[in-house]
Amino acid sequence: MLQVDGLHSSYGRIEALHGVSLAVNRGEIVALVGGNGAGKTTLLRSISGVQPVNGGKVSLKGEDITRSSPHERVRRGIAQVPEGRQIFAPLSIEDNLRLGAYLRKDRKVGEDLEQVYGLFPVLKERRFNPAGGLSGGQQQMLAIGRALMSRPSLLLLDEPSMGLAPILVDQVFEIIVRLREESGVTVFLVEQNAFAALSIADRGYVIETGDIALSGTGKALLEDPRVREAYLGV
Amino acid sequence: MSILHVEDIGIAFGGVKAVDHVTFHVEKGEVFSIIGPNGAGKTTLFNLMSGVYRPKFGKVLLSGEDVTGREPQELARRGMSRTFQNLQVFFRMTARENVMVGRHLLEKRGLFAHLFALPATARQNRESAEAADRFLDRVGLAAYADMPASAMPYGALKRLEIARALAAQPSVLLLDEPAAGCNPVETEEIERLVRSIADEGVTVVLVEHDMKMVMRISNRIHVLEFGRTLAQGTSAEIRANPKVIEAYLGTHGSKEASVACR
Amino acid sequence: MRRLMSNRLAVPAILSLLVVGLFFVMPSSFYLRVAALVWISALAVIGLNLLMGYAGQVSLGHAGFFGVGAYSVAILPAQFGLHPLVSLIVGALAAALLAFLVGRPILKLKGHYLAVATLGFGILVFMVIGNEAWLTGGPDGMPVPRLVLGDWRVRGGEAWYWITGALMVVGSWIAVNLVASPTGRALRALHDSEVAARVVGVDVARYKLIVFVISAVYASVAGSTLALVNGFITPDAAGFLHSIQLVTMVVLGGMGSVLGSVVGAAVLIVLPQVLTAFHDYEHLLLGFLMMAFMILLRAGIVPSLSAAFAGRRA
Amino acid sequence: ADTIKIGASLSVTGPAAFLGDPEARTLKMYVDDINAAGGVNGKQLELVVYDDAGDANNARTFATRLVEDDGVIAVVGGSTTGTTMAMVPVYEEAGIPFISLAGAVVIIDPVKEFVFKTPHTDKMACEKIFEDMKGRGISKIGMISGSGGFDKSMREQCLGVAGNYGIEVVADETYGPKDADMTPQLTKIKGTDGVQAVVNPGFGQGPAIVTRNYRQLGIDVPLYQSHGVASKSFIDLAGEAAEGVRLPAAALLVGDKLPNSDPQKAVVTGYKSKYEETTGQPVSTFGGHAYDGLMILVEAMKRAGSEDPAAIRDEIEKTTGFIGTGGEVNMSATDHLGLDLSAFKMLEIKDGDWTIVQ
Amino acid sequence: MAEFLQFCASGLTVGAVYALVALGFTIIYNASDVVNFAQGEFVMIGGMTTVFATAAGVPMPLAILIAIAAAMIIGLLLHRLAIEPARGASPVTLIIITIGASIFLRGLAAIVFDKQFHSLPAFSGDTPVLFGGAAILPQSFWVIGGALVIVVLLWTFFNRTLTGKAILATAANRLAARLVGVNTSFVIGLSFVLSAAIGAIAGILVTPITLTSYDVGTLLALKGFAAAMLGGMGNPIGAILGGLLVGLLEAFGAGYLSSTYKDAVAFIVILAVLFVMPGGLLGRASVERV
Ligand SMILES: Nc1ncnc2c1ncn2[C@@H]1O[C@H](COP(=O)(O)OP(=O)(O)OP(=O)(O)O)[C@@H](O)[C@H]1O
Ligand SMILES: Nc1ncnc2c1ncn2[C@@H]1O[C@H](COP(=O)(O)OP(=O)(O)OP(=O)(O)O)[C@@H](O)[C@H]1O
Ligand SMILES: [Mg+2]
Ligand SMILES: [Mg+2]
Repeated sequence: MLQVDGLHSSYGRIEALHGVSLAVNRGEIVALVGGNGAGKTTLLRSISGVQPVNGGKVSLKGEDITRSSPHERVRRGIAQVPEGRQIFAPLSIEDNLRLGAYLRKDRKVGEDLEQVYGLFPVLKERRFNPAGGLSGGQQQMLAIGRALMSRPSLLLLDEPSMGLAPILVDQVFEIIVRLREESGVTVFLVEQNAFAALSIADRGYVIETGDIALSGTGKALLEDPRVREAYLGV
Repeated sequence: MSILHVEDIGIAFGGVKAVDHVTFHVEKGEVFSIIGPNGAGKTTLFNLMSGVYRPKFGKVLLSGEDVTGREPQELARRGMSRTFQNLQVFFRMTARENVMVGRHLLEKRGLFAHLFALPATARQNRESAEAADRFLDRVGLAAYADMPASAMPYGALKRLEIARALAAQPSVLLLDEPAAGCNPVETEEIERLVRSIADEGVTVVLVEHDMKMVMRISNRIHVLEFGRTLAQGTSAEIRANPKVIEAYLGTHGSKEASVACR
Repeated sequence: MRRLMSNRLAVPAILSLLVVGLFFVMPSSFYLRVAALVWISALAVIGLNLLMGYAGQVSLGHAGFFGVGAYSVAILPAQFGLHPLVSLIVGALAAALLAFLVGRPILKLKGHYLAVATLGFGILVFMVIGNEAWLTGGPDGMPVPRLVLGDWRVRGGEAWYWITGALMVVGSWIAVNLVASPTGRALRALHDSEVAARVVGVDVARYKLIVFVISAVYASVAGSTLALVNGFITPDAAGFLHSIQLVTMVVLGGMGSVLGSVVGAAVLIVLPQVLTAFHDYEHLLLGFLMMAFMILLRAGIVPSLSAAFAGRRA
Repeated sequence: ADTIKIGASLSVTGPAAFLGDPEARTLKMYVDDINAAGGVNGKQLELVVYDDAGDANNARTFATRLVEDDGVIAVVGGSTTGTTMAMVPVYEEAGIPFISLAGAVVIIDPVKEFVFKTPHTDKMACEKIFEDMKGRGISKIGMISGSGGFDKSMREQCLGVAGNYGIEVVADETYGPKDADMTPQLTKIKGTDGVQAVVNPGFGQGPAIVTRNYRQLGIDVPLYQSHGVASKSFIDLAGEAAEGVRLPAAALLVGDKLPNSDPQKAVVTGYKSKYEETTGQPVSTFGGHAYDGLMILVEAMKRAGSEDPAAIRDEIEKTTGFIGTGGEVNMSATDHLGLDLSAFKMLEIKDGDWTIVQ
Repeated sequence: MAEFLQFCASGLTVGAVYALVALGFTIIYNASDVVNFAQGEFVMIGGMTTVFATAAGVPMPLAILIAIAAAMIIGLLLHRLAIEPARGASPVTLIIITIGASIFLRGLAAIVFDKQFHSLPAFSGDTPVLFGGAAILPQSFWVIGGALVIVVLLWTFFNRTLTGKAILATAANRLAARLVGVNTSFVIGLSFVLSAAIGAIAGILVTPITLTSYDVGTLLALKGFAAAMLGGMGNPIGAILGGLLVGLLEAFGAGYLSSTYKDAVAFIVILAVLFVMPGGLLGRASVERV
């Protein structure tokens, strides 16, 4: 589904990714863990096309998309829940969600809207209010809902559980698993909640200062002593 | 006498009663946590306490003095300092400068001396920079001192805010989700940091969704739901409170919470 | 080199060298006059840059303060027999007072709303100057008495070159001092996040007012100087287009760069002189070059070039 | 030098482009002409024109540039009073003769050694208008003027001399230089008791709009415009509303209607046809002022037979019997303008064209 | 009473001119947070092109279409050649670029056209309509009507269509807009083209009243900007309201107070309104959570 080869990316003079390679297969849930500043967000942004890359290749479903524009990638099925939520603050909640389906041509947008409202009822209560008034966690729900609205085939999640109450963290991970089950969505998940993420993931990667340091099945990584010491804290 | 006293406070936005008749008090030197579902009103409560919002009703007492509706800078002068859930970093400044701004109230602020670079200003700058480096070191960001904040990763920025808040040498410190965006290991570092701050006698009011941290560190916990108080008590009491489990913790949170006390 | 550049005094030092060095390559007193105009504008722009570049508050009405300074040295000597230097100082105080009075309500506004409010303020000043002809000579302007220092009647390109150059260097020195001080940090902080600045104790309203007043004083002194140099002043000095020109100089040279202020002023003063060679195409080219500069050096000339320079060296 | 440099700083763009544009065109046109005919005193003229955009500070800089850098020996124009006054000290100090093309009387009153001007003063325009009013038995008038320099200066002059003609200004309104609608001001004037005529000092598009609004409101007392709109384009812009409007202007506009005996006839028809042919635009009196200035200068240079600015200045001052587009010019040590009221004709617009009021 | 009505008529006519310019600001602002200082030049291009096309013998309706098309092409070029290459620059930088563009376009117009004033015949004659003693030019109705039609269209566009929302989203959060698949460069380009069209229409409608020349843009842009801010930037209805209000203030200021200080009256009221409502009359106070 997604293939990343030797990806380099920098901010000005500082290189943040030094040749990252990884793959996500169709229908998989793959988790990416790493410390602050390791380059997780940079990687996801590169995959979505909103971060310039200086080398390497990104391909989706076998096609090279390294040079494609972000909207082209969305059309091909990529959706991202970005770090820091990035909602459209002055727009209403419903408009935020509808914009998630911006490139969709089908008529089922209404149905999906109801589905998202079903997952996060608080969004429905406030649907016509500006999204900027929502609490941090509520905005996170909105960001997740907005990404779902595009019916992606590849969902990129950058710390989706950040700022969510524990009960909702459970729920979000359930949603991820269910999405894969029901609609075969491929998921690439960046999480600080490494334990939960690796638990639901088929496979995982560990990124350290711009390089992939480890990879393996979710289970294997969970048991790996280095991972346990550095990321799980047990 | 409690150092921070919130009495029957409330505010609404449009139809939403974000905080609704909440009362609590925080004792000097304790770690007091506020938890609750998303949208329960925790951040709003912080905004009310720190003067960012003016309450519709109710009172805030700081060291016994009524400070309701005072401007944030006046509260800062009285020893209150805080961090933000939605990052409020000075992105065009370096990490060190960010923290130096935290020293604002401790700095000599004679405009004349500043305009004409009297020696006192240079001395002051040096002093502030040294202090800033100390605080950066304390939160583990010494390596970032000269980096513009705009280039720092998310997790580091959260800690930068803590350093800035600490630099003001507050007596009451409000932390809004300091561990958001941190992995368990990093969270533990933050936890140790908060612990040490509290040990120095600074009163900490904490909002956090990481139950392991909250349960371990808090002297007392106040639970909000829909802007109202749902429960209040020690970690053990809260953890066992079925209403809290249902509304907030869920299975995962309960597990985390109980892991924490082992 | 890097250490040198990071020194606070590097900028005033470079500017002093520039003023002294340029003098010796100036072919005629016309060039001296253009340079003097650059120094004068630069002074106003440095002040405006403190407000815009550092504290992040726009002003589309700064020519109003410029006009206050300019007309002070025209009116006060004529009406009250004050010495031009005293008039300059009174003018600066008047500008400061005016800034203090209007600043309080105006600076509560943000972004484009602040822009339109300052614009309105500038236009009010302009209208008063243009309409109260009994005092100001109206749209046709009024003469300004010569500056006499002791026995010395200040005249001629050379004298003004040195005076304006010195003023500009002093202005830059004060500006870099301010920026590197706790006050400067408070200003830069409130630019990025007012709420964060407030919770660490910065009295945001007060600091905005301080920098507004300071920048008004810069503009006023620059205005007085221009009036003295020209010996004649018209309301254009206080006009909307002049305000826009000052803002453009700030952005072109580089927001938050004292050196940039001088460069921005230099470009916008010298360019039209160069472009006269193209007659009818003058404005076309001026507009084109402004766009080209901003596209190629989008952070402003000085910051963009120094970033590029640093990049090549690394 | 093998050429003689003369300079000009004109408001070719900006709010006074109305003035500066035809002035610049005229100067270029005639300098080429003179050069083609062999130049002056055997040398070619070199014209240096700068566009000060109506800004006094720019004008001052260009004045310095003309003197210091270009080394001109004489200057024609200054389009506006503001730019002229800003330049005066430079030329006075450098001893360079300067013939301004701006209106206000302050330029030559008091007389300054090196400063001359060619356009009639606004005071003369007022006098001409009031003379005409007096003839029609008008004693109470309304005034509406723009807030620009030209307008304001003329308004002052008119207020100053009105009394001499037994005329009382009972309504006095102003409008901004780019206003789109003057009906509120005119409504007020209309509502003022006893107004027998209205004067509108101003140039640019304002007077055209005033004229249209005047008809729109159905005001039926006579409307006087100033010499500031003395160009065919005023009639085009104001359209039918311009019918019956009177204004004082130089003979230039009605050259073809002058009796053949009039000494000005040849000059003005010659200038008019040349200007209109070369530029494709209707002639205006402003370009005419530039023509007069240039010609006065050239004749003075010829008479002086040298390139010494001081000598040229002296000769300019001695100009007598010069027939220009503005009238007959007779300068003296106390009069650096040299025009009298007879230079103005009172015109009225009839059937979309100028006619001379006898 | 007739006086009052006359002032109203004048205020509404002039106000509608400002409103049309303010509407042009709205779209580009909504897409990019940029105040396009070249907006006045679109108005100029609309008027001048129509004048010169009709003078060249092109029938009026066709000349109008040509003028609108010309403005749209220039809007597109402005975006493609000046705004798009500066992608990622701060709004201030972009604003200075638009100032440069306005100087450039004015310089161009002075060469391509001329520096004279020009007029267009009124669409339905010059005979004033008498209304309660006030004389109103028929063209005024065209201007006011044009403003109303455009505001309805714009309001519908921003509130009822997804493309309209995409424009708003682009200004609210460029990154997020790209992440949901909005082609932000296209959207901003579109906003420039639409703004240019509205500006040109404004120029064509108002030229019979206000006359036009190569440099009418500056003052119109200034007043239009003030009007847009008074109404609340970004809101088309606010733009109309702000425009009409500024026009009425000027008319009543000139009629009842002092014609010398009528612009001052307008600005003093704008300042007063902003002090009470810092987001303009209809501007939503921005919610930014901390
Ligand atoms: N805008 C920027 N300019 C310069 N450097 C940046 C910028 N953003 C990130 N970086 C650098 O890139 C590296 C990777 O950052 P990135 O945000 O991808 O990390 P991350 O793994 O997502 O961290 P976190 O867990 O804190 O979100 C860091 O070293 C950071 O300093
Ligand atoms: N400025 C505002 N405008 C509109 N609604 C607001 C505003 N501030 C807070 N609210 C509402 O008040 C409620 C409480 O919000 P608050 O941010 O305090 O929640 P929280 O407890 O901090 O949640 P989270 O855990 O998600 O951060 C929410 O429903 C929010 O939408
Ligand atoms: Mg990240
Ligand atoms: Mg919160």
